Amino acid sequence: MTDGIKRRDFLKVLGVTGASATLTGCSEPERLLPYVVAPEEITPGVATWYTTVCGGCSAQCGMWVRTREGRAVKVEGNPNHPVSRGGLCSKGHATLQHLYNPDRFHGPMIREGDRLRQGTWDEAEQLLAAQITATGNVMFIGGRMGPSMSNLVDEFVAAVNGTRIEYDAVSDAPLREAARITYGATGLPSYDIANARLLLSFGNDFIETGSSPVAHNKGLAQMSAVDAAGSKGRFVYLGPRLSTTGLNADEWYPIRPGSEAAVALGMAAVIADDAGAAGPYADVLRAYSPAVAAQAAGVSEDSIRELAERFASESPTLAMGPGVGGHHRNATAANIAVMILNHVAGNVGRTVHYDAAVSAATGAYAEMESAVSAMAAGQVGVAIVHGANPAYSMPAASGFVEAFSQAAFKVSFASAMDETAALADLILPDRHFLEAWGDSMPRSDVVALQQPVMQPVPHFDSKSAGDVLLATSVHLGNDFGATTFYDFMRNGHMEMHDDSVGDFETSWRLALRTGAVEHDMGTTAAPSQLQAPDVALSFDAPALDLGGDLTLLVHPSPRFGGGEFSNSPWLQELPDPVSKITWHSWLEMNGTTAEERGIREGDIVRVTSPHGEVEVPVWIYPGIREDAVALAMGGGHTNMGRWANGSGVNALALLPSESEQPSGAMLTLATSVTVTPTGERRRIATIEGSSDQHDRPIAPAVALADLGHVEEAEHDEGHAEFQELQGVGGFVPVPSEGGAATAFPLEGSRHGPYAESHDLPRWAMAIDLDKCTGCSACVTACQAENNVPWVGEEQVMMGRDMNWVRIERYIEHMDATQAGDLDVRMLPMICQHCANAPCEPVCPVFATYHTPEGVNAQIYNRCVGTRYCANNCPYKVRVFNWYRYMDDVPEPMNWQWNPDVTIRTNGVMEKCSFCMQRIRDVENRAALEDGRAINDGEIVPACEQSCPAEAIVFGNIRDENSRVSQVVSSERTYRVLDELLNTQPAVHYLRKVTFHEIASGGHD
Amino acid sequence: MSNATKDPIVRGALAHPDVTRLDDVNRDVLKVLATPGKGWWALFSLASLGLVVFFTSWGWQLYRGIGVTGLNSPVGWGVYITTFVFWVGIAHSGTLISAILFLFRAPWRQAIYRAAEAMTVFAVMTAGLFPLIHVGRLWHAYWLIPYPNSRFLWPNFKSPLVWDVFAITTYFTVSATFFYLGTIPDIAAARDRATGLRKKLYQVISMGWRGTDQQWHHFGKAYIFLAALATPLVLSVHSVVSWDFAVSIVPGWHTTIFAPYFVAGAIYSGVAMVITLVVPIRKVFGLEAYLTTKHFDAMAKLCLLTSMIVGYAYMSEFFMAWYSGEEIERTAFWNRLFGTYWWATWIMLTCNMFVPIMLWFKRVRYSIPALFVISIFVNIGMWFERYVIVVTSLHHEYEPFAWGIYRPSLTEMGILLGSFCWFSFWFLLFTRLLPPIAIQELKEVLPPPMRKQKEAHS
Amino acid sequence: MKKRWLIGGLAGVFALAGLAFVQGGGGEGGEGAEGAVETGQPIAFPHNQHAGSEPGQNNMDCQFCHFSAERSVAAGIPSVASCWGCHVAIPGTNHPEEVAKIQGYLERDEPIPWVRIYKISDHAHFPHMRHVNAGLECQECHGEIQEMEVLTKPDEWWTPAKELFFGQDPVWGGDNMGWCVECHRRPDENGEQQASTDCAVCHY
Amino acid sequence: MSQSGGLLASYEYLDSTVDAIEQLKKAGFKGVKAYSPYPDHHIEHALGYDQSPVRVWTLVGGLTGTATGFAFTTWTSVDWPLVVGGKPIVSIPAYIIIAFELTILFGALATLIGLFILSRLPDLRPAVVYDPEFTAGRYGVYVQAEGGRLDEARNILNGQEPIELREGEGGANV
Repeated sequence: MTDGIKRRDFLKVLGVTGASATLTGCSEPERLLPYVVAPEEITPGVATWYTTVCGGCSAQCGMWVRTREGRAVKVEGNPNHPVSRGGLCSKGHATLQHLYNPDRFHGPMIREGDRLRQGTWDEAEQLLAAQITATGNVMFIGGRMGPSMSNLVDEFVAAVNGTRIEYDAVSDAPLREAARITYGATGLPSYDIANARLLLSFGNDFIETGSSPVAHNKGLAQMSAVDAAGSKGRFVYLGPRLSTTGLNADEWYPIRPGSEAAVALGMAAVIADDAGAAGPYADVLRAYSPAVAAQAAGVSEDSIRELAERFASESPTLAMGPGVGGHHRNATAANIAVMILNHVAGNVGRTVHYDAAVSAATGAYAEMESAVSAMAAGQVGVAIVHGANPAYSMPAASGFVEAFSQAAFKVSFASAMDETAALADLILPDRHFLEAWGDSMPRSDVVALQQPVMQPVPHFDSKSAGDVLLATSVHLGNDFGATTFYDFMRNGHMEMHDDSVGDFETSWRLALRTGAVEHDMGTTAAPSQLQAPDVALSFDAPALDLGGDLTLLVHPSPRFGGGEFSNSPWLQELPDPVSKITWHSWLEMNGTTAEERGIREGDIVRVTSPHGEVEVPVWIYPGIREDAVALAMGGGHTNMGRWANGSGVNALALLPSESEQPSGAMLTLATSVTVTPTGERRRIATIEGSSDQHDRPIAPAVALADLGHVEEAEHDEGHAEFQELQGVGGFVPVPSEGGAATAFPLEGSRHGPYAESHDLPRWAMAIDLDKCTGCSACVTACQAENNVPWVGEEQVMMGRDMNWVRIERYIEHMDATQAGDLDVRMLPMICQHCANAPCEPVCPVFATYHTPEGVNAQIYNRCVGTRYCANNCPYKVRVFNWYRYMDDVPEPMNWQWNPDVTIRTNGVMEKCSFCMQRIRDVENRAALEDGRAINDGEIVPACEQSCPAEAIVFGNIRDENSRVSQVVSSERTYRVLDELLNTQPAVHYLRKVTFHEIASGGHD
Repeated sequence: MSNATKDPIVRGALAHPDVTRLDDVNRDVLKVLATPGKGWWALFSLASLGLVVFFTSWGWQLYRGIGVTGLNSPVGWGVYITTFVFWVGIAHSGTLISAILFLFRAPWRQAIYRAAEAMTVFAVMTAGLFPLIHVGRLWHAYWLIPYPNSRFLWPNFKSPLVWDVFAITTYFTVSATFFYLGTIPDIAAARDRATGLRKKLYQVISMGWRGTDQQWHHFGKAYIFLAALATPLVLSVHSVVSWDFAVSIVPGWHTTIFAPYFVAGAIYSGVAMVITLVVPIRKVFGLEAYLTTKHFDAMAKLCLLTSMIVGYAYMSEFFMAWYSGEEIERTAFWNRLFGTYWWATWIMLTCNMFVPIMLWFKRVRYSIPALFVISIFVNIGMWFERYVIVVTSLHHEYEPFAWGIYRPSLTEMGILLGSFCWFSFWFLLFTRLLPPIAIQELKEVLPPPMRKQKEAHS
Repeated sequence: MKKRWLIGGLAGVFALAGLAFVQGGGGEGGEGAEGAVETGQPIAFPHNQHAGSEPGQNNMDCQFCHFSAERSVAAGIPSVASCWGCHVAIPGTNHPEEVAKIQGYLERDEPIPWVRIYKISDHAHFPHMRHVNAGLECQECHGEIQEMEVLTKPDEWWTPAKELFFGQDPVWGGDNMGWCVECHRRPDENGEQQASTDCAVCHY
Repeated sequence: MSQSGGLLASYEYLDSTVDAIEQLKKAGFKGVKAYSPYPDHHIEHALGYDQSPVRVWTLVGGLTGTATGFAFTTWTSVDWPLVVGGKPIVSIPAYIIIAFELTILFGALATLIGLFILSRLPDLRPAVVYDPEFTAGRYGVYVQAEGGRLDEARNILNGQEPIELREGEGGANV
């Protein structure tokens, strides 16, 4: 190991700061375990931060890791990363749970008969080398990996003259192929969403999957924010089903599955005065018109024509082609059609860039198909699988499992058991990316370094795949000029380094500190002309395998991606941003469709396609076309881990094993299905009570037209119910003064420690609902930061989910039958820290009260558990520990616990604390620095830190210059239920801004 | 306050031919304390069995955590609080009949007040358990009691739950005192008839009461003052309990009508429970001479009155919800009638408003079986009233997205059932150990033996 | 009847007392004050020998070993290496065999499993640096450590009762909120209470 | 005090009891004591009782309760002031309830104690001058007389045809 790591010697055992606090007192003597050799970087009780790269998905966002006593306890977005620019998604946060996943292998596993025994690394590597020399015919099936690792694998495979297969379950192959065909570009186009004034997504779920969800999420938020000129970008979603991305659209065109190409071309035809603008695709363009498109898509011709006109006029605009969820038999063509649309609208080089290629998910499914046939034919001696789980992520129809078992010797680099590793003869558990060196190239001009932030978790004797390959090569007598992967990688970068920009060591250190460096690659001139297709393309609606009357839409789950994230209880319990369902799978079906078939929500139905069938409960969703049903990937694991196994169903069981041509991507939209009730029912494990606001001022919106005179609009409509009250002589609640800071300390509280509280800050938060996309990153971030337990499917069904953040999704307007306005309100509901908190006076023991700093504090150890506070909380943000949930957390997953936050025990109420531990931490630091004042923005709660949309701002609202005061001074500011209850919350919301008029009350 | 010249009717309808001499009363009442019959043992063992269920369920809950209930968010209160309020309600008529009717000199009180008071004491004992069963951390429940501690911490006297602690403990202490005081002379009477261990026991409990003029003198006064204190207490306690809800902001709880409404309901359920209890006692111990149809008639009328008050309260709640014009309030009450828990609401309305209409008919009021059945209906109805108030209000609150459903668990049911057994356990013991009818007060209303009259006759 | 209430009441009181006692952690009575063996410490470490100011004692500063007290919430336990840093030269006069143990741990590359004496409840956060920088002497909370050969808790028969009613005495490695509050409330020179008694300052 | 002695007469009839007492009183006997199975105001009247001092106990107890209620709640609130729900540290309306409950509680307990003290309860010594029938149907009159006047007392008591007349040592436990 390099000294780079040795200096970070590892705390042998937990305990210096009484690692994770619990309320339950233990009686046998507690041991204090000092370091043997103290690492100078670590001060007990003080967090150490490291920069690295998230290895969760192909986006490879920049990451900051907070370590305490040598344990990684929290991951956060790295604002300095050129691509992700801060923020982190739920999956990224959950990678911590994969690091401490108790189901990881405890060492290299060697198959003996039908069982695996643990061996030593030397033994394992010898065995691998021996097998390679003996049987030969090496096939290396590798998932996404960094450039250095990729090079190493290439060299390794070359040295043993084997074959390498690149495979990633969810890949944007059609998009990349389209880019290659039309512009000869390598990699994916990069989008400048923020600057688009009209954004069209043809079924592209860019804030959930795709090249860079976090960056795209941020872009979407910036685009849809109202700018100084009082205008905001408009987002139109065209697709059969509303994904999380779709829910953020201003308009929804519920077009028929597979009709994207037709619509895009139809629009292009309108825009391009003469078809010639489409260059080699001119004749294609001539073939299409709004009429044709309307016919294909099932939406009105006028709406398409009108959209096309806007797309041309409101430039710069941007259109994005179908993503993984829309990989049908003509997906590449569809993407090309969209590129043509962008082209004729003149967006290329403005909002779409083909020069700074985004290196995204690589693998083409087609390669896997050939691999399968090769294995089936017995042409493969040693099959090595790295970073992929084809046994799960390929449709059962592909016959991978059978073929794989044909290989003479099967090797897996999986760090924890998965369906593929279960078949392997040799398992070489890889390091988690937080334990290992690596690099990434999220964009062709960006190199980011992934450095280990801690010693490997001692429970697991893992070794980084790179080191294993190098060690094996030594056995094989090959030399790649390095003995450790770290050296190999460093050498690579040294070669790549051009010394004109300064010496390597400095830039290396810089890269390590900031996480990434941007190289000016002297970008090749942007290809501006469309090139003639070198393959046959069909822009027609794709053919579907006839299995029934409903089209099956299979899409990656926002929580589990393609299923590689499924073994994380955080993600399992994270309510799906669309359905708000946890743990299990569900079939999305339109209400009308369900009614026709006499199906009610919660009915378990049998979904049958020509390729297989699954049984899954139905969830009624107005956001899907009546002729389609949708099923998310990621469920139905059989051999992955304690949390993934048996949870939900695997949607791929219904899909054909077929690749889209020419891109070779796996088809996700390929078949129709029949849906028949089984007669059984189940309770849906959802956190949703009602998706209707019932005319309550919870998530109001304001029409763009009303901006500038919202107050009047309020007066006309907002207080309608109060006028009604006055009419009947009812009691009129005190309307709270606008967003501004309320008087604090409150009347009567000027006493004792509260006397000086006007010198103290008043902590407050502002949440911009116009930016919030409901991606739910904050939920997981909060859970990770505050030791919030997960409770399991049963408990969620009983209504006992514990998350401190509940993202409420209110559906105001959603019509799957025709193109039109879409209005969905996302509202992150956390403790509102009311100045007049209803929960406080009812507590018999002062377990909850108001601090002089205006925080509604919950003193866990004082709580007796009467639950009156929760009853009296109008926002229902208080959650109760019904059992000793945290006692069930297995070693070493409890290593992730935040030592600064008390672990709550059985019978205690808890809720959002505004990340009190972070406030105290900053206060302590400020005090150490000769009592300096705390700077604005120095205290950042977990939710704000992780929010890709930057919708959350926290600070001292008594300081009029603080960011929060600035934001709150907006005319859009309101406080939930405040005008009804006069609770005077410290959490201020900014109304969502809609293009359409808002009906009465400003909030329905 | 005896009255030598009362005519039989005024004398609490004590006109039974067999009861002429003072010591007849001793004879009739004290025979109750004789060795129990099969029926009593059957009931007693049943109750004891129920106690096992009760404590097993509670133990299980303590072992596993409060999660064994069906409670959740948003419904943080359920069967336990419902039952708590129910028993507090039951506890009311005892002291009401005893104290208030005593002050108003209601002639029909003497025969039933002892049983009623016993019921009160045991009902409070039962009710008092429920907050303990309900809290998440029983082992910290003592923090609600203000006691000097090393943390310098005190309870929050602004919290209705602390008011409860004071109200319930006070009510228990005062009712118990009142009950005990009234029994002293009768225990003495029992003592003078008993032998052996029982005699010693009674001697101790009766504190060596002799019935001297001095004792009677202070006794009478003390009794009046206690009654005078107990009366406002009765009215206050259930008001305080009602404020547990009314002080909150939960739609369906936050109502000014709650205090009177709860007090009326309490008396209603209490009187019903007295009927339920007294009917079997009367039968089993053959006390027809003392518990005459006139008593039942009077109690039935009280039921009828309170049922009308309660019914009025229901109606006005619905009306106000509509009249307020506040959407949230309206939804809450609409949901009560036609929402998920419609059945509970309709059970409540039927049992508490419609069934008692029969009490308008004299024939019903004078038919003891009919009263018995009706009283049971009322008991059920009143339990559901509390269930409706607690659960339906909570499960649909302000935040529609957080609406939820509550399904009571088996454990909760076990504890609910057990609470009735716990109550019956004590009550059965009472019928064995203490004179269930106030001997000395019955004597007060008997015509005192007069030599002159006798001579006049002879 | 009265008797029954009496018994019931007493039972209740005892039950609560018991619970409070258990909760208060009153159960953890330390061992006797004689020698290190009773405390179960792996090495008989004499604080007085190191920090004591008597002749023949070394009068070391607490923070020489408890290095992070002034910059971290945790005071810090010296690493085995840092012990050996001195003891490699100082074999120890009184108990060389104890000193020798250090080398053993160092060579075996394992931490010394000290028994923890000073333990504040996990639900209370005590930032050492704030108190050290406020000018508090370690002794104000930890007692006259430099005079103790062995750190122990008192275990008189009445200790549990005392701890139940008056809380444990931090000087003895106890954990007493009253103790903290009393000091936080103490008025400073201009009569203001010298530290916040806001619950959320320590409990979060 | 060998001369003195006590006489205990049991009567079946109320009026004879009352007459006996009145005559004894008229004859100026001190320490006349009556037994009855229930409180009878004729007897009380004959013995010339007026208001019982129990009420003082009740009043004082009640007032103490009120004072305690307000003082205690206020003091505890100020002792460690915590703001809840934006309400004043000292919220009198809430404390009224505590004060009320304590009024009742203290009042009741004081009354009970007062009663016990005034009527010499509990008194578990074996009763010498007592007839179990007193708790059933009979009335009793006990009078203590100096030796000289014993006969006079006896005559008066006999004059009302007692069921039984017992004579005992004076100062016997009554």
